[in-house]
Amino acid sequence: MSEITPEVVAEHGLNETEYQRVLEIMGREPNLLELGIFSVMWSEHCSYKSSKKWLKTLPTEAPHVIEGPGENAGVIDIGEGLAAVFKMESHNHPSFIEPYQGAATGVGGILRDVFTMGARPIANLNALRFGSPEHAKTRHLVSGVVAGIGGYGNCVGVPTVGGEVNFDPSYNGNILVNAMTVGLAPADRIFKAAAQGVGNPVIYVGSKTGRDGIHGATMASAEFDDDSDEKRPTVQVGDPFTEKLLIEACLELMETDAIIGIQDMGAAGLTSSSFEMASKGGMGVELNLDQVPCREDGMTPYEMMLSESQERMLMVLKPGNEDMARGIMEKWDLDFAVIGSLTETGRMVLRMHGDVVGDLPIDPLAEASPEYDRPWVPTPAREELDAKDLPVPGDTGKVLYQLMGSPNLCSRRWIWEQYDHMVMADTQARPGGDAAVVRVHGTGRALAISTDCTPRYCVADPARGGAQAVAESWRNLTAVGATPLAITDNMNFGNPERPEIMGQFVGCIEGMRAACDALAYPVVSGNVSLYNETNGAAILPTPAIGGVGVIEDAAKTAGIAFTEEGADILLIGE
Amino acid sequence: MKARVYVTLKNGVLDPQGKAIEHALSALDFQGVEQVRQGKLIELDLSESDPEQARSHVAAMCEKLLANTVIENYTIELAD
Amino acid sequence: MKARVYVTLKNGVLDPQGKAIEHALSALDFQGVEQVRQGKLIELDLSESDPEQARSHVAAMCEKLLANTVIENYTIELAD
Amino acid sequence: MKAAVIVFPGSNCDRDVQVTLRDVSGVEPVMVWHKESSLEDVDLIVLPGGFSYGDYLRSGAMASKSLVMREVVKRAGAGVPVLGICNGFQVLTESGLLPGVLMRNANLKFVCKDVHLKVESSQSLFTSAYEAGQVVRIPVAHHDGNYFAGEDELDRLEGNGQIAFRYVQPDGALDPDANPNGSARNIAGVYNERKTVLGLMPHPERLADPQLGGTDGKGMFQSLLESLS
Ligand SMILES: Nc1ncnc2c1ncn2[C@@H]1O[C@H](COP(=O)(O)OP(=O)(O)O)[C@@H](O)[C@H]1O
Repeated sequence: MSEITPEVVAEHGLNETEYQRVLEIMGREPNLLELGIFSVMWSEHCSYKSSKKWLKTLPTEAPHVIEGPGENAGVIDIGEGLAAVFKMESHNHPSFIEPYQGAATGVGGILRDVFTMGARPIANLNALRFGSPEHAKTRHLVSGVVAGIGGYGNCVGVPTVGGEVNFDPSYNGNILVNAMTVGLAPADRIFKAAAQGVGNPVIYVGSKTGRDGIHGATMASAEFDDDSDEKRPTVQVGDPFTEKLLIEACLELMETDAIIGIQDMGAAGLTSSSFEMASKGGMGVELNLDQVPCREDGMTPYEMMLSESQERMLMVLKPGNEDMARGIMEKWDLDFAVIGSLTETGRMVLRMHGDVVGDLPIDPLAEASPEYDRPWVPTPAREELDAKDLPVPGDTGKVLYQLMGSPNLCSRRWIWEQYDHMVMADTQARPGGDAAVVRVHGTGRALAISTDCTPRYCVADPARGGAQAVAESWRNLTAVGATPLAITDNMNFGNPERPEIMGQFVGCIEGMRAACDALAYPVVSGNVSLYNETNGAAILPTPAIGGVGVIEDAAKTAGIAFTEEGADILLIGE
Repeated sequence: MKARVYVTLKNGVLDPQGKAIEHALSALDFQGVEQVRQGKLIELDLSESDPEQARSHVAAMCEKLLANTVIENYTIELAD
Repeated sequence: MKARVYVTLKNGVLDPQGKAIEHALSALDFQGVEQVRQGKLIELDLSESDPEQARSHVAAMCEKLLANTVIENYTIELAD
Repeated sequence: MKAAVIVFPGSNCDRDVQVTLRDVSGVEPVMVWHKESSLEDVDLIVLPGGFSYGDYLRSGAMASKSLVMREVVKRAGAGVPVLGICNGFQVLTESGLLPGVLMRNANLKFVCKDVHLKVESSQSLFTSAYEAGQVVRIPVAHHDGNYFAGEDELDRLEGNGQIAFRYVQPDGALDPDANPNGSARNIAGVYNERKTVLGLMPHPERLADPQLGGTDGKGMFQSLLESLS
């Protein structure tokens, strides 16, 4: 193992204070593998260190909430013994690097978050932001992202029923790709991550592990050879076909009584999944890395623990069920391996070739993850414009024409026609309306789903913009006849170490909280994406809201189309 | 002048197609196939007749369109 | 032993991918491209070490799966 | 009418067609896993839509080699009706039960939308509930639906009445704008010579329920029910 120099620490994204805490927790210098594990566990992405303080202020409870934030996805009761399981997640940076695969694997990741909990995914949505249409890269990014979302969702056979797209120059170097999945599960059979039972087997299923998306690692160590660049693509490639098999296999296994805990391997793969499972169950875990199914020869423990290969799951089974579970996985042509077992030590012990290659305490690492109260300044109020002071356009017909042709208002048909929005034969309201309506198979009910945010409002006045996004979501659901039940959010912002950006974040949260409280419309899951900046210029603050509502009688919904000649047209509201 | 461009996935990049073909071959009882990788072959008819010119021309096309250099490599072969 | 299989469309068979590339190249201002055809390159690692055996083995795979001989031709190249 | 729905790894419209078959016929179809080597006695075999084997290599290619397909080919030879929808159509051409191939859509994009189809003839097991020349609205959702066959083959298919459906305008006009994928002669579906095997790209099972916005697709299942019960 190579030496842990200050450079190596810095390349792992840990600052001095954080590294001091690592030393305290370990009681010794960590080796490279252990440092890598700290690095991913304490990354912004996994630890929410800048945002946690504020996320906690969002309302998360209501009588119909079965599971709020903290699990893989939020769960709400939708009646007739069923639950809707949903979440939104960003894949912004990868999609900028490689739009097709970045967007595709974003869809794959959010699908796994949902079926991990025992829910069959029934709808996908997305919230996309691109730079100015004139910008040299925009066309390439748009077509790649749309093709990637379609390529993955169409193949797994989950309809993409809605979404939103905005264009603004602030996204020129930082596009946003937020993907949302909604699934259905029996309300009393929700699967969670917590690992339980000393000695119980830890199981790996799905695709093999390759050297995909290993962070910071390329530079971090002299032990990687010269062609490491070539060997270590930072882009993960999605395999929707395997994901489809994984969905079916996991749901089949979930019908048995064999699973104690299950967790998908998302960002930070094996590391975060095993830590989370052990930490939630208050257990220790021992992994035998020789057993991890690998796609390439000679993979190091560091690579195995930090790989972001897609389409993989980790589970803890009740003992004695291994053969049955293996049978199901093999029927679906998936890898299955017992890679370890639970212990009572509260530590994670990693072995390879008989040696202990890593040994870390679980709770201190998970619980002592940094949490920051970052300085922030309120966004200065802008002057209010009075509509009366603006010039009245001469030819309103021409203005209307211009508006309808503008990038942010024109038809999105060219996008959603590339998505299979009808597979599963339950899409009652296709894209193009206020919210998608998807029937709850086997009942008379339907779910209404929409994604919303207007970033230019958020930049002008974060609190009102945040509130408006929630209110718009609510309106879109009620407009099709649904009772809005809960939301998921995806908070996309710039660098939180800048007080103005942190101020936007705090403002948007404040507005969302106010609106959620006023509407009894709680937040049950979400995701945060920070550092969306290029050369010090941040994106518009973009708190994307994904809303879910229920329609008790699916026969009674409304659409946006005028259906009858001579019908009255009414305007309601202020 | 004709050019053939071979576009292949970089080492270590997952190749779902290759993997599926591998499976299918073994299901069809073809034994002894250890790994399968799928790439593209693009054949171009060019009006250019100078090999050097043609090669640099085609390389530019690869960089710009034919290959996704984030995950793919390409090689160029010229004929006649 | 490694084998490379080139699968190309027969003459006269529509090639939407090749056509689209042709269009895209001209939209990108690459001139002098007269025709583009897209095919597949499939690389196989075989445990077989006898070239003759390997070739007939791979030919069988092509006939059975790798190529659709109604519309495609294939050629096989062996290495090491 | 007892139907078997073949399920390949990656099939994803298997349940959709199961629901429609059950609703129309009142009989629960049998779902058959691709690794099965035998099939019970059924009146109809359906190859559903989806992405069998991820559509890797060529869509439908790997599925066409699966164990169960040997039995399907045998049954088709014995005259058992076979319906292939979308990916099922691709499997049928790859297995040689239907002529032609389905290439990548001409604009290379996946397309999901309602299209209008002209029912070429009502003289088949699959279309007896429609009128000849009737225009129906049915969705497509595919990436590889661009039907190709040599000119001679196309002439022969036309001569034999083997063209089942063509993409047309809502008023029945046959023009290139009605064609969502570049198919030769706007072909959306073809029969084998005996008209016992049908493959089509559009998804009749997706518009067979008024709540989903239309019922034009139901006619195909009603035709089969009338012919096969
Ligand atoms: N990226 C996308 N994917 C799928 N559907 C989309 C996408 N963008 C927009 N749509 C659909 O187009 C319609 C109009 O979108 P939008 O203009 O954002 O709606 P709103 O009226 O809520 O502002 C909606 O039905 C939406 O679901």
